[in-house]
Amino acid sequence: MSKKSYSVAIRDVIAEEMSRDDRVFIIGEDIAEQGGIFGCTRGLLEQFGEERVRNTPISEAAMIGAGVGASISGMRPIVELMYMDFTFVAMDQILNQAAKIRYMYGGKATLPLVIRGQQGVGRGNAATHSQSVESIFMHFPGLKVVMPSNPGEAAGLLRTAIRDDNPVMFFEHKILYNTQGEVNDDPDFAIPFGEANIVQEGSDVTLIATSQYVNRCKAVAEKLKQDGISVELIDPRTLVPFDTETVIDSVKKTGRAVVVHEAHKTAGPGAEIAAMIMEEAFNYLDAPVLRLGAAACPLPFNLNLENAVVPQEADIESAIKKVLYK
Amino acid sequence: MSKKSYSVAIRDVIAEEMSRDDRVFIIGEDIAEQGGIFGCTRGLLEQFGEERVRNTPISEAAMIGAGVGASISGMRPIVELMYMDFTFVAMDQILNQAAKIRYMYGGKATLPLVIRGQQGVGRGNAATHSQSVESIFMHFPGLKVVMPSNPGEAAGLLRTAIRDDNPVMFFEHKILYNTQGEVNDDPDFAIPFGEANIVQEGSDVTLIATSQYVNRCKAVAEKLKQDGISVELIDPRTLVPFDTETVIDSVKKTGRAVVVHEAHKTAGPGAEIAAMIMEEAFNYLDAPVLRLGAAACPLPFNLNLENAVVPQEADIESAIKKVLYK
Amino acid sequence: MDQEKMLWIYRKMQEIRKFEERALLLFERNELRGSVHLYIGQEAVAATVCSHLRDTDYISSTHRGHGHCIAKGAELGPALAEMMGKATGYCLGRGGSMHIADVTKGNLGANAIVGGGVPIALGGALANQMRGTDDIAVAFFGDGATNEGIVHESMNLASVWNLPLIFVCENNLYGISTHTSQSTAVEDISVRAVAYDMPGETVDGNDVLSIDKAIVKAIERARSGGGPSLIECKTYRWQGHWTGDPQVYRTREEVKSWMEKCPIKRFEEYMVSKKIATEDELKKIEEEVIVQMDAAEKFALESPEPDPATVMDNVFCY
Amino acid sequence: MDQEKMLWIYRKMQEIRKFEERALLLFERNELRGSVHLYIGQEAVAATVCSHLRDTDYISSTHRGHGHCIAKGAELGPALAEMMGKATGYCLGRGGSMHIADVTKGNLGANAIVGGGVPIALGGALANQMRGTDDIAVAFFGDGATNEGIVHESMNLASVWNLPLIFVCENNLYGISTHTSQSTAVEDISVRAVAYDMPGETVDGNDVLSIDKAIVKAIERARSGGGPSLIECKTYRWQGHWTGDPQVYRTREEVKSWMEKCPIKRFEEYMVSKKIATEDELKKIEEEVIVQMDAAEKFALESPEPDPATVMDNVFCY
Ligand SMILES: Cc1ncc(C[n+]2csc(CCOP(=O)(O)OP(=O)(O)O)c2C)c(N)n1
Ligand SMILES: Cc1ncc(C[n+]2csc(CCOP(=O)(O)OP(=O)(O)O)c2C)c(N)n1
Ligand SMILES: [Mg+2]
Ligand SMILES: [Mg+2]
Repeated sequence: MSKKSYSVAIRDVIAEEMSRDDRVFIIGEDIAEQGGIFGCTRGLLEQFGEERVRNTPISEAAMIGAGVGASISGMRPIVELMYMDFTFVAMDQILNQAAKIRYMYGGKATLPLVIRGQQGVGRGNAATHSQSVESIFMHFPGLKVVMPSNPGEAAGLLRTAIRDDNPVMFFEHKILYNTQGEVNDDPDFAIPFGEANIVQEGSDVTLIATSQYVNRCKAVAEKLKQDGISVELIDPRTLVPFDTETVIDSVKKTGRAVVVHEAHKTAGPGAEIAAMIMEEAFNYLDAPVLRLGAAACPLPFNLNLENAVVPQEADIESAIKKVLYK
Repeated sequence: MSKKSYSVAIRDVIAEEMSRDDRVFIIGEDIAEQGGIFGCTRGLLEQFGEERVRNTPISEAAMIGAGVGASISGMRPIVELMYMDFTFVAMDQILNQAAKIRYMYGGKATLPLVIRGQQGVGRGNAATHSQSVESIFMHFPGLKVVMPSNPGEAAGLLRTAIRDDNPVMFFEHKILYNTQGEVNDDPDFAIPFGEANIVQEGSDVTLIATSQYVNRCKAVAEKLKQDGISVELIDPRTLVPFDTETVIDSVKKTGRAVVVHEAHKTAGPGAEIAAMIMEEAFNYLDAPVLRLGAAACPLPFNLNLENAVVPQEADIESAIKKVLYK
Repeated sequence: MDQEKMLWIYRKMQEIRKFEERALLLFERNELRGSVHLYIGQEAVAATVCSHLRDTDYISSTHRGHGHCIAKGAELGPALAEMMGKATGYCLGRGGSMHIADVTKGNLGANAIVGGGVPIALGGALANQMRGTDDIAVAFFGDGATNEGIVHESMNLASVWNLPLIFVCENNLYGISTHTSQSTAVEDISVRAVAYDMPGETVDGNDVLSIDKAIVKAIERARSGGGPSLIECKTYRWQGHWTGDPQVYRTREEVKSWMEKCPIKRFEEYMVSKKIATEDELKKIEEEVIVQMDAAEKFALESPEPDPATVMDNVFCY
Repeated sequence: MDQEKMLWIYRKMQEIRKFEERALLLFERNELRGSVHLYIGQEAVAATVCSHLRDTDYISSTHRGHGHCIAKGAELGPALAEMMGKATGYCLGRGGSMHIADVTKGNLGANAIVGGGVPIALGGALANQMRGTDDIAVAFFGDGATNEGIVHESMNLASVWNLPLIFVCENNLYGISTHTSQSTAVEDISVRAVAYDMPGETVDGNDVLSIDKAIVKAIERARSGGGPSLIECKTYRWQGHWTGDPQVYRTREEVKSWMEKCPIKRFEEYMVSKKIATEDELKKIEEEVIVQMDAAEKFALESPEPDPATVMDNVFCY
């Protein structure tokens, strides 16, 4: 185990996988000399050269398209998007090409492609640079969707992503990059997709959170312990595939659930999770599953406004109390 | 009242609104001489000339961007997309520009823009030309989302869309174009957004359906009547704004609900509707709200396979029986 | 060009022509459904370009992709079966006409999104460049596609990375009903090559020899590390945009005048006049192709539909 | 150019320079947050171009948009307040530096999406064309933006529709850390105009007079129904891409050499040498601007934060 930041954990796995398999390479904006705007490719140029660490023009659609093409031609590309908000300018290549090709081709192609980058609030980037966009990729079939919440899992999940023969959307969070954590040094350490992490066991309520909200929910759970409320905190880690079993088992035990994420609440991941819980565990529910997500409002620049839009610890706490009728 | 097809109803409203307000104009691919691939602009070129009925290059992103720019500059553009699947090549202009500008500009702009076109299965167009993509636009705030299910409502809702000062995503369905229906001739006939239509009253179960599924559900409801099951069929008509009240009132009465749409089930509109019903009417529910939508699979070309992916009448029937524990 | 290559090109053109004519018939007989975009009239482009390609060279294609598919080595039976949604089709009936692919033969796929296939060929070229072989890639696209941003991004990127990629634009004068003069700021699309510092050339797309000259040059350049090129082939589609197009946008005379420029007939006449083949020899090839096409049709018609129980297969691969 | 216009341009350049310097200071003092992209070094472009525009002419701008905003008529106080997220800002604190707009003055907005603003100016040009006035629009964008497909689509569409639109590319040699030679297939971006059959010209973007000559020509063309033009202004940003950029990609010498080509100093020298203004007169303008800037800073600092209770306002307008 080594203590590393989230960004270094990501960088190291990219480097290890590039060393291990020379079909793996990375393209992105400002990833070479600059090492990526968030430092996730720092040093890779020196280690692997500009053939395999490729700065690109500002052409996200062509970048993803190049990744798709190289991938079905036998390579294993990683495409870094500087902000996952920029998936919007490359959406067709992601949803119509990357996601569908294997199926449309009757399974006669593999498409190992990782599209990774950061998203979310916390740096005052306002409406077009602060979004959490994972819902789109959860909705349209054919993409795996990963949301690591700490350095160790970022490493383990990214390794799985790079070794997967399917396209993977890998959502980092900008405010997690500097967080520190233990990372397994085993060069084959990989966390399988579709296995939720029970961050903390509990008996009163199931709290399901993704990305930075896993950490924020930990704090809430800690606080509620003092009020005698026992929270079971689950991080699904991957939204596709989704570990239904772990969540349902937990809800069957607690009878209550709250889902928290940063994506907009309306038709967000929480809608799917809540509806699914109702379908699978209706008779166990003592209260409606509640959802917390960003309000139906573009993310404002002003920090106080931003905080008013995305869920805060107090909101999580009161949602939990609400399902406990406290 | 006149009997018209869905496509003629749409065409006529465009013509009427263009006559009424010379800021209204339309751009799109093959909308001039050709009158649109689905005939929704037939005759408009002759009536209004090529200044206001503008054929475009195959440049959807620039088309939408032009619409956004013209709109905040005082015009009232309609952009026809040949297939709503092509929103994917123009996604940034829709989600980052059209949807957010009024908010980001502190309310100091209006953005009257209708983006309309058809979507859905039924013509063997396969994975990239058969999708139902409304979920994306329901999730990201700032767009109104309209899904007319018959000629009369297409007319009334389109008029509201054109007169609205906000961007509206107007989703027609390819297999509805030839369906006939009564259309109100009043040149000011408009159906307000956010008012669901109770297509048929009933007492045993609330069935919520959109677009072509409204018609398919009518048939199912008819059939179930013979089994003594009374279905209340609700067409929300607009997903944003959503008429929560009508739906919740119905569920409070029936205690059961099924949601049916053509979009993928996972994280689709039904997820939001089901989760919302649970939040607002938990204590009234006698069964979990069930959702029917396309399976988590790209839409296959083969017709039998396509039918295996999207909900069929038999699926709707059995979902209804399931929530009735029959 | 040697005789063998010429005969290969001729045969491929005949295969494409007969395939498309048969597809049209089947469509009219309701054996085929969906959007079917026929390549009749443009055969010289696919056949000539692909005559220089190896299985390890990649192509990406378009909604009007049957010609490219056949020229790149597809068998007629499974190709037709795919268009009929049969289990024996190239994509097991999942893709249909607009999404046929045959990756083992280097065909990275038709593409129903205008311009959508272009960066995919770019990715193929990138893979070949990185593997250090002299294999290349070709992106086929239409005149209409040149106004999609993705095509521009791909041309710039191919040039900046000096990729072994050839952009082959088939300018058939229309994108559906829209004449290029209504959609495209320049008359010769090859002019756009200047914007990417690559060679650009416009050739008669109905003339095998003109196409050949241009493609040979571009391929040499690409295989030797010289980077990308743009070739514009001026041609014409004889049929409507798709089967069922009312064609309000053009006159019968215009269509007729282009039918008189039939690329197959023209090449036939050239070969006979140059004594590369006799009329009889060419007739024989045509007849062989018809036999082949009959077998393909039989194969496709008799093939089973896919089993709905398998519908969820291959969403992900393992 | 007459004296009055020159003095206007000079004053605007000073306003922009002082505004940006103050913004940097405030950022360093933590009064400002978010992504702040400074325009220092490029002032001649915005000031000269906008000196020819009316309130009814539209512009669209970029992430590096303060200069365009001020040149198009924004007041310094509300502009700075917006960057501080204050309730008195142009966008009530919702937009911030990257999304400032002032539609009443014809500024259709900064745009945080590279290339994203270009079709919006096109829409403005379209509105003006359809209304039959001789009002026009200008799309500002960077060298990096020219590789986004949307810019290409917009240029083609503007040409096909013969819109009164001027594409002003500020080529400051870098898109973040990436030198144009690494990202852009051509050295002179103006060459790309050929692909859209419009005039293209490259000018010294640090020289008011060169820019002026080119923009006057383009504006005349646009106002008289002649259609779009592309002007590339070669210039340089003195600061990092954003406040806090480590600038590993360029040398101090390079930066210094460009600072020696300061557009303001150059114009100053020109005006003094041509006796258009004395040094003292120009010094006086600079001092007036400083006073104005002090007031703007005070206004912004003292302005209230927006009320969180209003956060949901204006998602839709009624
Ligand atoms: C992104 C996108 N926009 C529009 C369409 C609809 N469409 C299909 S083919 C076509 C015309 C394409 O013209 P061109 O590229 O010249 O090819 P051609 O059909 O002439 O072979 C259009 C507009 C599409 N499939 N994808
Ligand atoms: C679509 C998109 N891709 C990437 C970015 C990140 N980004 C912001 S500014 C910038 C560089 C832009 O370069 P250029 O157009 O030359 O403008 P400059 O910053 O030099 O003024 C990049 C890559 C973005 N904002 N939007
Ligand atoms: Mg064409
Ligand atoms: Mg730049």
